[in-house]
Amino acid sequence: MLKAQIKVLLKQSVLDPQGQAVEKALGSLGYNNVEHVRVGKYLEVTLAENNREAAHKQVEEMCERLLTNTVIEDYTFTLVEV
Amino acid sequence: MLKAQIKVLLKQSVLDPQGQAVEKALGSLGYNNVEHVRVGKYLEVTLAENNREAAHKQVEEMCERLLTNTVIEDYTFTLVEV
Amino acid sequence: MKFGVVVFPGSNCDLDAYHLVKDVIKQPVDYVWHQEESVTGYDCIILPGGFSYGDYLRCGAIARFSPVMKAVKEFALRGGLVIGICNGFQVLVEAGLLPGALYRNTVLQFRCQFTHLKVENYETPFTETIERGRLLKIPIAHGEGNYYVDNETLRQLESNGQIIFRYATEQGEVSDTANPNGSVYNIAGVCNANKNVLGMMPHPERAGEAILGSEDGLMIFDSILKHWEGSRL
Amino acid sequence: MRPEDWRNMGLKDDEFKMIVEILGREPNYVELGMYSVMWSEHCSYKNSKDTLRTFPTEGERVLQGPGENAGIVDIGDGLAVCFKIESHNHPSAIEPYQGAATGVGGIIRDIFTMGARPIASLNSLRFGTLDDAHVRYILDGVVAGIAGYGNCIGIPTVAGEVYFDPSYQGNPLVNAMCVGLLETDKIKLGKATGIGNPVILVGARTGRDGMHGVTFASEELSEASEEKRPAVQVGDPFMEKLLLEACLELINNDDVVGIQDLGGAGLTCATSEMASRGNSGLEIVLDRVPCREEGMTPYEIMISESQERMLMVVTPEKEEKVHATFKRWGLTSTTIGFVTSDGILRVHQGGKVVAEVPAHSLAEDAPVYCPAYQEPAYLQTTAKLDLQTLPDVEDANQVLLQLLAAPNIASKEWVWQQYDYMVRTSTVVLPGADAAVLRIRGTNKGLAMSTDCNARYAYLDPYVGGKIAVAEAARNVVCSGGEPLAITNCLNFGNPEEPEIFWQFRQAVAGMGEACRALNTPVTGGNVSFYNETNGEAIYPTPVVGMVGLLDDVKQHCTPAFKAAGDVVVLLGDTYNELGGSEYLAAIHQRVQGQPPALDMKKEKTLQKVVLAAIKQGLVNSAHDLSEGGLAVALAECGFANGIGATIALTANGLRLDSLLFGESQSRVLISVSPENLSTLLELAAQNGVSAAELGQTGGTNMEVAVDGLTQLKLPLRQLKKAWQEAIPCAMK
Ligand SMILES: Nc1ncnc2c1ncn2[C@@H]1O[C@H](COP(=O)(O)OP(=O)(O)O)[C@@H](O)[C@H]1O
Ligand SMILES: [Mg+2]
Repeated sequence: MLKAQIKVLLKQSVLDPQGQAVEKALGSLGYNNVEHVRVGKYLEVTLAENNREAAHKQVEEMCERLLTNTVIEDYTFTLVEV
Repeated sequence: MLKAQIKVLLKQSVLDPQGQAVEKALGSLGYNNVEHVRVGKYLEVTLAENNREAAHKQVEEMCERLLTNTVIEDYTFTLVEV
Repeated sequence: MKFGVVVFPGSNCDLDAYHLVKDVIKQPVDYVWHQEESVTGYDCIILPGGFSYGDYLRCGAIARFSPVMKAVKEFALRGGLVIGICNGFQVLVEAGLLPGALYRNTVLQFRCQFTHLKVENYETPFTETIERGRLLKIPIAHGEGNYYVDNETLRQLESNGQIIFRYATEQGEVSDTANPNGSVYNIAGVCNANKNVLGMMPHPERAGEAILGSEDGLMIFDSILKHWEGSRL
Repeated sequence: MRPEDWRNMGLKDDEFKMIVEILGREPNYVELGMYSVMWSEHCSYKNSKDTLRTFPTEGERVLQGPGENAGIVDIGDGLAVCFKIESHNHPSAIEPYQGAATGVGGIIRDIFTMGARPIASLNSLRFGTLDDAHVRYILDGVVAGIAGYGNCIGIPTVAGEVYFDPSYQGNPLVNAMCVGLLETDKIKLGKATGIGNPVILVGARTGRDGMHGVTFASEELSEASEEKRPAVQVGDPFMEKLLLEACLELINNDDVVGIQDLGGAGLTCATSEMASRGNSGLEIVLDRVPCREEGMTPYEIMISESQERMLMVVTPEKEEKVHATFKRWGLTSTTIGFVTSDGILRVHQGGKVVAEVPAHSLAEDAPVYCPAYQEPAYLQTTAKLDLQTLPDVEDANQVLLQLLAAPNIASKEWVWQQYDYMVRTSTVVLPGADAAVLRIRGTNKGLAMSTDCNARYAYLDPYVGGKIAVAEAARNVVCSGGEPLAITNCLNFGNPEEPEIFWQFRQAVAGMGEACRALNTPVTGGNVSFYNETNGEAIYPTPVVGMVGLLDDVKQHCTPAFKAAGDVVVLLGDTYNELGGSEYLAAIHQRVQGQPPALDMKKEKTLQKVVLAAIKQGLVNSAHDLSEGGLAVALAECGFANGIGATIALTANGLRLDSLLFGESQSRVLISVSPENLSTLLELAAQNGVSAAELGQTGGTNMEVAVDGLTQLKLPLRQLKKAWQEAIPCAMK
């Protein structure tokens, strides 16, 4: 089986209010070296599939169709064996 | 500078309704090989800090204090240079 | 009895709590700005509902670090009465003043509706005058009111009488169908071991006038008043 | 400049020529961009302006009519109500959550810009049919987005409507309305006056999102729309809550000269409109605009539609105080320029003038078009409905169950239970009634509000459809005990450059105008959304009406729910053999045909007068307007809330059974009264020439209807309610 670890973030040009809020909060907690924060989604999808290539294609498709909205979000993923 | 890539998931013992919903949705889209889905948060925190050890300690602290709620969430992170 | 209603950036039920105290139960009340460092002079602190700091990251997670929360914590430790409603409950949980955690409703949607609450402990400052067996009709409005504690903590809460309200049907049955958000054990409100800090997801301040559909929320405030009067004797 | 340059920005060749004439030279790229957004249909109303002029916009209560950010109506005692509706259709089609959320954010800004405290939100939604997974995805996202924004900012979402029809499959409609309250002496306008006064920009940083959103809204959706993706933005309701509180604080302290939100066309629109209204000019320095991304060009900064930003003009003495107030609210504000006397909007960056154009020409001088119009060919076909060929109802029980489960009639609780409709503890009549009612704190008064439009009627006859939309909204307000005051409207249509579409538009506006005149409810503002088409197919013409009414005593509000057993059920108004355009015809016979029900405004007016008088005199225990699904559906709905059934006896008087039970004849209201009040009510009706038929009695747990002595309908209320309540949740599972 393969597990896709999918990271989803808002596109660079899109406002990330959550990231901003966390950035500000970390600053006011005294972490003055925090340059930038972004907040997104993390998904783990486990597939009964051993072929990495097939899995890769499928995860890509699932991301495009359901897991993300590519209008505002970008995603990356890695596959790990489980 | 170092960027912490932080993955946050609900603890195994805590029900993950979002993961369940996505699992079901993928199933009904015809992805029958999806075994399990979990949905969590992904954060990127960029630090003006080059010492990996110091950064590691700081990120851990930030996670415990603010970024996660350890009553229900687990987290892992990696540091990458930027 | 003097009330303080804390205002975080993003609080939006501050007005409602203020209105209830001032115009319905007719007690002195002030807004307390989140940057205040002291809450001395108040007899009861209300942490109102809303979306403090947008509820970004997690509900209540950022608000707990505001200066006023340090003061509220000290106030609570000295035995002061604190009631956190909805977002206020979330802040109290994040601040460690109450056990457990609140997260996404299992229905994955925001829910605004009337609920019926069964009172589990009448021996608290918040419930002592409530007629035994009386269900309270009080509305909820939240997306993250799913209360979680692990089994061990749940047992402790139970044996300490810290579980105050549970969601029930109109007939008083505590069941899955009555559970609007997936909370463990249908929990709608809990208090600390000392019983002076209450957190609840339902909004008693929205159930204080007949024209709004229920006056049952007043029972909680009546208890608070009576308790305070009693404690002064 | 090459023709592609202006054409790519949506400007026509003639329009480019006009710009050259105005400037006496060719515009540079920044200036061209500014004209293109300001002269888009969305900002300039160039196709609709002429038609909209026919709306009645004046009345003794109107304090602010169309032209400002929102309309304002006097409600006495020094108070006024401010309201407006706006569309966010195209963004919602592409990113339903954020599209709908930012739509809500935008209309809320329009309200507090006027100095009003927003007290309620409403929404009017149209989707394709629920058997389509993509439609369900859009519905789910839109509702969550409206909830996400409104709940967070703490403004109750109290009413609205949702319809489903294949014509909206690729082009959903998301119209958001906001209602605010203010003191009449605190009205603020979007005017830049006072030479030398500083101009302050506050709120979110400016980013590259939402570039050319207004041109996007002024085009048909197509595959290529996907490419224009950054036109969708992410909203930040938390930021808006802070802006709202800070701005209202400043306005209440009289610290503001003029104020305007940044919406469509961003900084360009706000600066040029404020200067134009103030007969002044503005000088602004883009280097001072806080940006989210590095290296943003003047073009990008001037047309960015980043949300949650406001522009205000203050006096120099107040400048520091204003910045301090924003700081206390955790907001960033910057003085970006000042007011001038020369009427020119002059934009600087890096020490250079990057744009220099007459403000008025951007805001007001867009060309006005009078598109060609022509009666649509489809009306020839749809008009032909021969009732002779339509089999009458055989099993009324079955039909009623089916109708109650039809998504257009079924309970919309799935939608509104996601909205916080109680925050601010002033909602007296909750969603699920004919109109929502809110109390006005500190007074005995209340406000009733509703949005309405039956687009199927408008499709079959835009004139009558427009008229009915106004009449129904007013009827809903009246049934709740409110006296209709005024309307706002959102006119959703296809491509106005198509003569048949423009004909629909003109007819609908004319019909609405007639109804508004008759009911004395002027139009105080609104919004036009054209180009609602996918791949050449237009939506039904959908002229949505948002109406606000006043209750002198909020305790006198009324709801549709039967209150007690033993009350007498009375139907006010007349029923005809009218099935054209009905939900019955569509849901049971799969036909969208015929003429919509006729509407006689004189009859409508007297009916409303009688209902309102009866409610005010405390004669009635419930009132419900008859709409989709007719009498049978209305009876069931009246029973649901308190689980009280009714036993009804009707006489057919030569009417078909389907018309009698499910027809949608206009100007009808179902009432329940205590037996002791019956005669007074009947007298009141008779005096005014309104027909009143005693239909039967409330009570029991069944809904039972006999026609000419024969039982036609008999079902447990519980069973009916289940069908009605579960239809949408089941479809959405
Ligand atoms: N999108 C919505 N948001 C809030 N409330 C809604 C929405 N859609 C419908 N409702 C509420 O559901 C009830 C029934 O709506 P509708 O069938 O359109 O009523 P009517 O036919 O009387 O106009 C109304 O109270 C309305 O406000
Ligand atoms: Mg309607």
